[in-house]
Amino acid sequence: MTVPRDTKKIIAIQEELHSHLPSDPALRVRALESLLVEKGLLDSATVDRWIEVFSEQVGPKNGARVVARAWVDPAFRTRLLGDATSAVVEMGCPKLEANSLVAVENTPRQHNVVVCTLCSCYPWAVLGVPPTWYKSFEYRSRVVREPRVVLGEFGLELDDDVEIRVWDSTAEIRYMVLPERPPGTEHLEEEALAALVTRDAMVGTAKVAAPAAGN
Amino acid sequence: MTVPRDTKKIIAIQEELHSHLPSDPALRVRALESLLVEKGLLDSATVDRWIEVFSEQVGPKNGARVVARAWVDPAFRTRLLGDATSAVVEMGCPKLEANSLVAVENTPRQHNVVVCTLCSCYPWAVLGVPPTWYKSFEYRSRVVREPRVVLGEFGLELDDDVEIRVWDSTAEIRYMVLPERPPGTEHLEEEALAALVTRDAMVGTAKVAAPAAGN
Amino acid sequence: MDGVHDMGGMHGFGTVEPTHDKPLSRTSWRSRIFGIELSYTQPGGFNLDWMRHVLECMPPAAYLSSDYFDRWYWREAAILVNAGWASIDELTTGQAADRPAGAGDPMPPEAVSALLDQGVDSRRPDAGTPTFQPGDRVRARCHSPLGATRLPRYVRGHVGAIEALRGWHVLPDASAHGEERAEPLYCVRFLAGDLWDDAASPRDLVFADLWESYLEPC
Amino acid sequence: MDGVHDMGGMHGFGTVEPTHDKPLSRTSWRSRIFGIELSYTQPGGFNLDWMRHVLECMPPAAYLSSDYFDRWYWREAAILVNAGWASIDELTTGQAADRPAGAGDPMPPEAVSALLDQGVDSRRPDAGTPTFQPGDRVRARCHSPLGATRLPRYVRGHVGAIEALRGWHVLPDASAHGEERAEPLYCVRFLAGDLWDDAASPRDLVFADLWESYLEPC
Repeated sequence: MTVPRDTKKIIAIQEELHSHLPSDPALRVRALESLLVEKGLLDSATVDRWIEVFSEQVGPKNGARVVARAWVDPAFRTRLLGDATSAVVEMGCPKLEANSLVAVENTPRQHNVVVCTLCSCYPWAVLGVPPTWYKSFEYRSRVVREPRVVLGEFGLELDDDVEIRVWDSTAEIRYMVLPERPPGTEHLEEEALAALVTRDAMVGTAKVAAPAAGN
Repeated sequence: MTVPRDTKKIIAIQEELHSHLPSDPALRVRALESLLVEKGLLDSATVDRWIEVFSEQVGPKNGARVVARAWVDPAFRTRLLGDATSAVVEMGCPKLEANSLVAVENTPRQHNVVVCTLCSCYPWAVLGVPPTWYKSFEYRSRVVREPRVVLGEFGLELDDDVEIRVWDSTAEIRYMVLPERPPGTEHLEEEALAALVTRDAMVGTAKVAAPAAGN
Repeated sequence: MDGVHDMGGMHGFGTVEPTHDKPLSRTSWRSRIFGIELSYTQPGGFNLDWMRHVLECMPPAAYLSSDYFDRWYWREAAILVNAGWASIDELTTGQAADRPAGAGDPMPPEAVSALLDQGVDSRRPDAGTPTFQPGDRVRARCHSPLGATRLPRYVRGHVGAIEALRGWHVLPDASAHGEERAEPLYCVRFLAGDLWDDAASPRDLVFADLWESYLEPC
Repeated sequence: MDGVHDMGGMHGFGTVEPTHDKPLSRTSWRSRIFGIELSYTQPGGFNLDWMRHVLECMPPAAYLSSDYFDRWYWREAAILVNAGWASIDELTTGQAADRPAGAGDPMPPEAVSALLDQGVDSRRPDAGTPTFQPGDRVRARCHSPLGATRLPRYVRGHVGAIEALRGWHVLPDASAHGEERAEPLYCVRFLAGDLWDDAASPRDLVFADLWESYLEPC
């Protein structure tokens, strides 16, 4: 079927919807689901399945395993920085929208941070569903313009001579940050290293902290 | 006294006000008026006086008299187009914000229209308080980009070879349009002509219509 | 400031609805805030540039969803709180905890006539030779401070021609933040086709009044 | 499209609040709309470029005041209404007046695994020689159609350098409106000091992935 895809018409439809439908999103979403099921366009069991998959299977633990592997295996690190898409599949991550994943590496002189100013593109395959702050207007508007101030709001203070590299996900290229391995972790195994790696460190709003003394 | 005038601080204050104060504007405005009176910063009789002035004394009738005079008096028309500020004071209009008024003249080949994209600047001295549509986001956003479509929404269709001149009131210069005198009005006196001139014609979203047959 | 108030050329807004507005009335809240704004004693004095900027600093969602005169309310409230002349509690209750020192007497009704006759005036005496002459080609700078400016985003980076010199006027970028500085002000003519790559009538014109520091030769 | 969704560099938004989000749950409306979007049969097929554009076309005030997942709801509702697959009445009641013809069977739960493995892919085979090479200086065009585009406003008119060629990818400006066309996609590096006249650290870098038709040599 040919679907009309006209901007002026969609703007008018959106205005009409907003003036007619109830304000409570829970009500509207419930009605939408019933409607789609009745129309034969949706199987609610598939909705359940997606929720299950993103609760249990797809999340920042995937990315953390990738990072830890890159820290302990120089050959893997090279593959990850050269072709992250293949490298993460090798680690058992799903593909999803990450058919063009790029890993960008932090160094003592370069710090990377990822954003999507136009919507909220995010490397679901390795990090799962984005946190609310990543989708916030505050983050989307400000991190390309005053990255140091925004990182400071996350508690991350960078030296003035560290170059900040902001990656705006304007196309279907997805970015993940390969953070620096923290000092004092030379003795740790891959699994223990993975446990240190946070979601925020892979978006670039945090560094990976060294394990607390005594660990 | 020295008042702090810092943008970041004002943004924070605005956010705080919005999250604490009640949503009903009528309630808030009433509280503000009492508060200002109690603080010795406001005399409610002055508020009444301004409302009276703008209800009875300052409005598009002023501009209409100016337009009619320009139609019947070529010397006045020349003065108006050369120095509108003095010309309208000569006609008994107040000054208000119109210390730099500019009149722009419509011709069969040029049509002028006035907007303020950044807020809602408007020639109060000759036209009074702006209509809601002039202050609307729809008008402010669109008339600089698609003036023909917007004028069409007012029912004004211009020939393709008429040049549209949009005046964006970005400074303290105020604009009024001197519309074309409609055909069939050669016999009319100045006062009857003024009665034909509408506010919209002086903003540029309408032409002055000829009087209906039989008038 | 790159805010939602800078609306020229923005997409997503619908049809303009010509309105039939009610006249001002002594009792409506819209008329009251209108009259209050013209009457109340402002901290630091009446400063239109600051007033406009404070309004631009509203939370963007609130700016877009509130009534025009309600935006005036939020402006006045923020101006008072910023100066320490009112607190949120006072604004909520309408009851004053104290009076600002040195504010003087409020404006009396008799002062309205004088204001009608005099008005506000941003003109200042000439203080040098303007850089540009009518006919000169100029480019609007990519100037977007976190602060007041009257250089609309839709002309930034674009080329136009000086239509007229408007004389020397107070620069809003400075004045809003408490410093008075005058500059030559120019009316600049832009071709629609130079501003918009999708202009339906590229030979139409858009005029904006821009201060000298907003412009560079080209 | 010059819409409020194009947020890069906008002022007026406050501090980023790092959040602790609740995990997805079978019963929350946010999780339901998340799963619905990945599962339902869309008129004309799943088209991310169209989906993003429909979301951009929300009324600006609603865009700025609604929850992220609620914006997904408004997108799906508009997609269905636009295609004639649902009416406002049906969306209100949740009861179907009829079934769209030829929509086929809905996606079964078993199909989820395959989608996880395959994903969506905007890459296309090379179809010529790219105009630009890494290191080339380019200027982002002042391209802002009333329609989909992925050229953010904050880079328009500014000069950067080609960092890398990303291969050929489907052009959103065409794809969103139903026409598939591929172009070379480049990663373009911009100096913060070239983008923002008030950049605190002008040597920082911003990278954006931009299609060939968004760029001109300079």
